Amino acid sequence: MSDFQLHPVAATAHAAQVDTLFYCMLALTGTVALALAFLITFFSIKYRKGSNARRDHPPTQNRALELSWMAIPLLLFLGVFGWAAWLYAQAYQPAANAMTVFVVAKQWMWKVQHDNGRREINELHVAVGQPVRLMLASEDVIHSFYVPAFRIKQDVIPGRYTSISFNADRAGTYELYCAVYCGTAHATMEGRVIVMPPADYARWLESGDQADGLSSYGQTLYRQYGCSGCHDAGAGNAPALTGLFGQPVQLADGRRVIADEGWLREAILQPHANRVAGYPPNMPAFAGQLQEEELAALIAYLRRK
Amino acid sequence: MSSYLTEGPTLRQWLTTTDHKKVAILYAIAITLFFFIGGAAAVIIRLELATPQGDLVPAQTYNELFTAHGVIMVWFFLIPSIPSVLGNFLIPLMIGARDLAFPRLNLASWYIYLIGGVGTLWGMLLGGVDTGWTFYTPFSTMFSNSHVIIVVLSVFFTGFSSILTGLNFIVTIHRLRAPGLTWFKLPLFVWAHYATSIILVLATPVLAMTMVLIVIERLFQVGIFDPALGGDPLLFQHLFWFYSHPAVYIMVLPAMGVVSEIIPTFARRKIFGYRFMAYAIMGIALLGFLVWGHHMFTSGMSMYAGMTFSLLSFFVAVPSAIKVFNWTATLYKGSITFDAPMLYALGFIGLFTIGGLTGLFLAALALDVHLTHTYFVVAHFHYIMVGGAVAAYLGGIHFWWPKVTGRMYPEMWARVAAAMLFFGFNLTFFPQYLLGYEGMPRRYHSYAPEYQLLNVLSSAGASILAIGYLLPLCYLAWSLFYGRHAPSNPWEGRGLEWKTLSPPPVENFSNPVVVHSHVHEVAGEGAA
Amino acid sequence: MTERSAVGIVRNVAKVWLALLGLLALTVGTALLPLGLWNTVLNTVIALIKVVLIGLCFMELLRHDSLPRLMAVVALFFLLIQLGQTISEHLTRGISTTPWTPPAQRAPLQHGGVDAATPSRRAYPAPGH
Amino acid sequence: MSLTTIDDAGRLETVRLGMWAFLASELMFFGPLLLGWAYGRISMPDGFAWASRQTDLWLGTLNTAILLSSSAAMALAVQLSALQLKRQVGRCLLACAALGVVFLLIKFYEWHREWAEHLFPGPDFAGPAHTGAPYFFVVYFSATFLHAIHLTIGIGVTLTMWRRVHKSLGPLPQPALHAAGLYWHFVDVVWVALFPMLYLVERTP
Repeated sequence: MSDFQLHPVAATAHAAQVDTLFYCMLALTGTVALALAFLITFFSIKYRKGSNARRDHPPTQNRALELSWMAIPLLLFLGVFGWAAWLYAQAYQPAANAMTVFVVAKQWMWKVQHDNGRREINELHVAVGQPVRLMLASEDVIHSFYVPAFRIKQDVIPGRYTSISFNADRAGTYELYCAVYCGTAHATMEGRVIVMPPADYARWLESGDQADGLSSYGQTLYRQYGCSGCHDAGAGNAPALTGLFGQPVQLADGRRVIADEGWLREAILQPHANRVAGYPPNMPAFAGQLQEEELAALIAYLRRK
Repeated sequence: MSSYLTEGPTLRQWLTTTDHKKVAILYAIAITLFFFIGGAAAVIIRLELATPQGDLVPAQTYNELFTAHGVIMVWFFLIPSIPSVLGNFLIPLMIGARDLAFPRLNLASWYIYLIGGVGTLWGMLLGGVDTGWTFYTPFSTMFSNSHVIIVVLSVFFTGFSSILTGLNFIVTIHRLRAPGLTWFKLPLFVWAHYATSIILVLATPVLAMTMVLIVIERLFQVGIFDPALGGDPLLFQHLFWFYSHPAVYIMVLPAMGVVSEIIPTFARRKIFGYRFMAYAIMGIALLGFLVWGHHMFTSGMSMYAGMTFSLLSFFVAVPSAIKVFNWTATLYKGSITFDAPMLYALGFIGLFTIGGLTGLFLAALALDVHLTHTYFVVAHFHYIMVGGAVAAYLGGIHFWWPKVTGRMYPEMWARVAAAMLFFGFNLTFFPQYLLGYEGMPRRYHSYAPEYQLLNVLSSAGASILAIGYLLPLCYLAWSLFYGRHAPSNPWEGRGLEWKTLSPPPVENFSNPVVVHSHVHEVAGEGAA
Repeated sequence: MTERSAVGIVRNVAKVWLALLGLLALTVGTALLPLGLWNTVLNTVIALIKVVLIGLCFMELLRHDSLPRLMAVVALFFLLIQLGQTISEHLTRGISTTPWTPPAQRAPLQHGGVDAATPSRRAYPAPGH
Repeated sequence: MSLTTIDDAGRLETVRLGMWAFLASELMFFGPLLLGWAYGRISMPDGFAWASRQTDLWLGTLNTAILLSSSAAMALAVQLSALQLKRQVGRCLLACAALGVVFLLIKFYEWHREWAEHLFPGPDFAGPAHTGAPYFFVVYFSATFLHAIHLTIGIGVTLTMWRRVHKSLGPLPQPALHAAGLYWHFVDVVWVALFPMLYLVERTP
């Protein structure tokens, strides 16, 4: 029974804001609950059978009273809704300088790929004060990336990216849980988020097995799978990819999309459904050919290109 | 005149009866059985969680246990509990009818329920299911190696029992009310069952089809929900919660109906704000259909949809608040006695209020992101379903026990049991709110050591709760043989059901019932 | 129901039947025109007309008891709720990856369909006993 | 079903209400398929259009016409029963059931052909695997199969009603006839919705 604490650590500014909301709601609902408990106890004692309280003209209806206890909670609820929705939108809004980290979940582990190619399993190292945006993908079932100390949680779904952002402001080691039931060893699909001072983090990033950077691994794949044959040839039968990331793209079916991770992933896997306007439909579909980690590498490369 | 209990006493006659009162008793026996099977699973779960290590049962077994607990408690106890037992018995009595509109259909519902239940138990005996009661895809369709198909088909099958019961209630309440018994003279219990029936009829088929789709995907390995072939796992969640959120109201609306009968009776005055109470019931049923997405805020669904669902969820809290305030106001200037049904009803208000208020935390988007999938959710829905629905069910069983059986239960024991349940329940589930806020995810077979203290408290509470549930089983059985004979109207109740004998005759009333004034001042010419 | 003659009944049913067959011909005919999404819109409208015809004329929804009408309308309403809320969630889903960007930068739809395979999914052992 | 307080006209309305509650439930039962289709139609339009073109337009149209005609026969049976025209009612019921059987036979033939053409989703699916075409056929086979089950039940019910009408000596069983009729028309309504969803997505590329 070690480390018992009633209030969980809050390691981000967002977590502190969530806590504020939580305690305000606790005060609000606590007041209501206590008032009701008091009234029920008070009435129970005062109007118990045989007491000599006055019972003339017991009311059976009071429209003003009823309308008021409809309207007052409703207004309070609207306030709470707005506050919570605003915070929620903030949490999903990545900062402009956020660092993207790819996280692949599978039964029953978390695989993390940093931008420079450093990989880890069940651990995620980040720097204090560095906004981080996680791109989450699953190789099998639905998982959920949950760090109680950051008050963030995002389900990880097979077949597409979901994302969540945070900015840790306290160094330390925080628990990472899988929060959606994912099979036999669900309870052991745990990890740690290690928040380090920037200098330590930089040292950590350079140490360990120095694999090639994620994007250079992506570049290798880019050549291996023959992407460069069309996309770099300048022959005009495939769109150029340099500087594409983050730019708007006009598609053949009339949609206009932003070339972000999610769309690039779809465009690699399902080129026909995502064909860029003005180009012939001759790119082969890579659905079923690429691993999630390879996709992450390719996208990291396209990001830089 | 002979009572329905003495008419046709052989087992064969019981199993082929079309008397709504006997069918209710058949249901009562079956759901009691399932309650204790589901409860046994809960006992092992709580024992396992007394220590952080997963040392009592293997992880796979643990997963099968919480699935069994969820499936059995939701579909084979909570959903049928109040409607099929109390509703079946009381709706015709309360509206002055001879029986339900389709009595043979009513018996058929019981058999369908039973076949579904036996199928589920069979699946559990073959080795169980490890998907959780939510059957999330693609885990349930492509990855689980357990007996998903048989359990899913059993749930599908049982759904038709719900649909037919709901259909029967709707037609009965529309068509078989006694002359003079207009809608706004109906007891709130009947209103609650009317609203519940609409949900049963309209939501259950969606679950049924979703279960069929799981079977198709699992059997043929084709993608409907699995992204490998173009499916969408979130589509499953939408469909599942389209049923399973209204299902919460299937459990709790009838409970509200029961409490709305008990409180005025023991406060000896009319319910405060009858019309608002009736509107609130219908409002909850309607809004309950629109908010299912609040189970999916972190699922990766659209942020705009999340905000819509969150806003609507706050709206559904308003009619619930009206009900709690009106019950409290009914106590004002009453003349209150504290017999066991009243203790259960007051306990219901307290626990339902806590469950409802914590629901607001989960409806608030940013808080839900932290709290969902944790023990906070587990505590929240147990406060609504066990603290609320089960407490009301037990309160209703005690309240109408004299009418159903013709015997009085032992009052002192009943009060002890009610108190034990209240304290045991709070000790079990309140610590789980704290666990959830500290971040302990649900469905964990083992957990971090810092969560142990609260888990031990919870398990200790569960042991009190278990005794609290076994106690009524014993003394109610005892009272069947040794209890004092009950008069027609032991509680000075004002509903039509108290105007006939205890237990009622086969025909319910000896003379046709005519209602002249407000339902609580019935001048019906029932038997006496 | 008012008393009617057998001939009158046959004539009425025949009229409705011919109308239904005519609508069937219309929907098949328009389906052969390349209208893209408008095919689906037209088909849906024609199907709705057919359903209303069957409901009113064959299923006697115009009888004096109003409860069946209410039932039909309530069921349709909740069916539309289910369809509408789910589909609108699906259509707005892609936007959520970059919420609150200024309108000028926001694409109308960033969503590229979810139909992708996760290649290695069966390479990992499923939980066994 | 003994109802002491309800006269015959009341019985008819009670049964109609019960049947409509059941049909409301049935309508919601088909909801998830409708939703699944709408999802696919929106997110995988090309695959859906391609897959829809593989269905047999003419057999589908023929079947729709057959089912609409059977519905007309059923409507005749129900409405003529008010005039106690026992023989005519019996014939209409028989015609209705017969048309239902023809529909099923054609449907079986279609399934057989689609199976032979490897359109059943699975490893040897004959179309483009990652475009939504297999998804379409999941919806197609599920929906048509469930509809066929409903139709089979409907045929059974109609034949039972025919026997009752054929053998009855007193007045015709109005409530039961109305209930059977409502069920049949509902099965028809489902097909009226399924036909454009499955056969007419985009016939021309």
